[in-house]
Amino acid sequence: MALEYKLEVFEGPLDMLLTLIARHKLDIYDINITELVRQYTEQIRLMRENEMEVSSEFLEMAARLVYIKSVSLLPVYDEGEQLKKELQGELIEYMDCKLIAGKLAELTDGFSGFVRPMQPVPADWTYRRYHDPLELLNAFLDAAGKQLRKLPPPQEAFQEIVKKAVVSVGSRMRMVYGTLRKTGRLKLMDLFAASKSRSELVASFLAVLELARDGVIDLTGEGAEMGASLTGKAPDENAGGEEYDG
Amino acid sequence: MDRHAIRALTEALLFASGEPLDLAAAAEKLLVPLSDMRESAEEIREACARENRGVELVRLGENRYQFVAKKAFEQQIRDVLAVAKTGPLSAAAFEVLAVIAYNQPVTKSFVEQVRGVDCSGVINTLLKRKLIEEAGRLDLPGRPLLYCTTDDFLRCFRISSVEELPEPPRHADAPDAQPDDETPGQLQFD
Amino acid sequence: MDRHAIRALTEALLFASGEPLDLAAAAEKLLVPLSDMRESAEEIREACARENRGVELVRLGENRYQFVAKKAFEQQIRDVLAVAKTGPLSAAAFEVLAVIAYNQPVTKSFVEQVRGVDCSGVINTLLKRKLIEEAGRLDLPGRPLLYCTTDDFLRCFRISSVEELPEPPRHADAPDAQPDDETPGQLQFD
Repeated sequence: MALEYKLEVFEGPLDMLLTLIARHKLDIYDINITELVRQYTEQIRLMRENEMEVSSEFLEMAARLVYIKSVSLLPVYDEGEQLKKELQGELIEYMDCKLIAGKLAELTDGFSGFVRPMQPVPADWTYRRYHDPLELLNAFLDAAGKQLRKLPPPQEAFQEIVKKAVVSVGSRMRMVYGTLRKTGRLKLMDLFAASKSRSELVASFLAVLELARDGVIDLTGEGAEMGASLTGKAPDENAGGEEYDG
Repeated sequence: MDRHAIRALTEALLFASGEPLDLAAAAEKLLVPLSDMRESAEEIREACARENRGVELVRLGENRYQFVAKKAFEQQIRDVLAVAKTGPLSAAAFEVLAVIAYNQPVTKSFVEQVRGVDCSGVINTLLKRKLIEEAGRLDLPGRPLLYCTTDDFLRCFRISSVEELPEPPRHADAPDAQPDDETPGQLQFD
Repeated sequence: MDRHAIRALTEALLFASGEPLDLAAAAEKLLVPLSDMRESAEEIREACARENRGVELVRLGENRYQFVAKKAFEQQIRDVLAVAKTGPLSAAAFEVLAVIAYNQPVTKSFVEQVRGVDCSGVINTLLKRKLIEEAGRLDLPGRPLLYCTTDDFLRCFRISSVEELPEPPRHADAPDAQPDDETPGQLQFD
């Protein structure tokens, strides 16, 4: 399909989602996640085709959307609904942000007017207060803390701020495949034991189902003894992307 | 001191200060009734509003005032003083300003959480343009810097407090709106 | 432009200029008759002479004028503006001071790199308050200024040398810590 319209530049994945929701008349309060994933991945494809930079934030969002969609396909809807609600909250919050930003932009061009510098006053500005050297040390640690941490802060630092973990099924599939290649046949129980959160567990479970469907792994045994082993077929590189039409 | 003298004194102080002047601090230092000084400031403000005047007295908060050249003469002042025009703020800059103005003080990561993208560049631009400033650090691991809006921000919008900014949207009618303030879809306004 | 507008424009220009303004140059630039502008300036000068005004327009030569606060208020201005600047250091100023104290001599861009934000204003404050001073220039392109702490800094913390400052904890895993670090308490950056 030839698309004639010029590709928009989006402020970020949330901006893109809002645009897609508006364009395809999706209900922001009850998002059709399958449709949204389709539109989103299509948009990313278009951006890539036009050699636009697709930053990691867009890809993270893609993984998150696919994950929400996958979880929503489970018979128990709890987590899927929860994740959808979180996304919906973020979208509404960002929609408000854009709305207000638009209003502010109408009110000013960002120039605050010409003022004067303070009239020179002959005075002694020497600092005459006293401080404990420890205050200076604390200030130094505050200031230098940032520099000492050139690497991204550890995940735990954000747990209280961002109480969600996005686990992509695709990455789990790669992990499961990699593990089985090292260990040979492994009981599913052991395979799942490494999952640190519910999200990871669900993603791992979905990953196993996907790999089995694609014939990459064999599932053998019963109940707690059920295990997985590689069939020899290579996994699809694009697995975990748009393959999940259920 | 009589009324004329207090008014003249107030004008002299406001002019010399350049920066926003806190009348309460000045009144206390000079042992002049604050009410007299504030009245003088309001008189000066009215006088400046006349069409043959080129400056205005802007109120920034309860007792703070600052002289500013009238907006109408911006271009002529730029021409004569050879001051280049600053570029307009980007849509991203207004988004970041909105998040900070309505939730201040906030960390960069809060802003980024709302916008879903990295905001370091935009925040630095706003700091350089003096529309936001540091407001200490948050007591959390990493001690992230907090940001709030400035006097220049208020002057940009010709308001004396952030409470005069446009009302944020309400989502009372949203099907999933929660009763408490935790509703994620709401910009909190204090 | 009518008389009111020219008078307002003249006032705006004189206000924004700060330095003495040459009306002839301004008039030429803005294509306004010089005589109108000079007349406006004289009107403003007369208006300022009234006893309820705190500023005066001083004429310096043929066409040059400058606004100044009236001499009569000199003492009050000094009292008020001086008191505004004797407050304790801000958290940001403390951090900048700390980065300089523990790494001196350092450039402004070093401090900004550590803190991640623009620090020009804070460094100027610290210079004015005599807690830091210039210490030559770094032999690098642009020859950036170096800063170090002063004797007043030592007095402020009641120490006799910067070596008496408490040592920051060592971070063995700090990516920038140099193995041949000479001063144990010093964090080295590139």
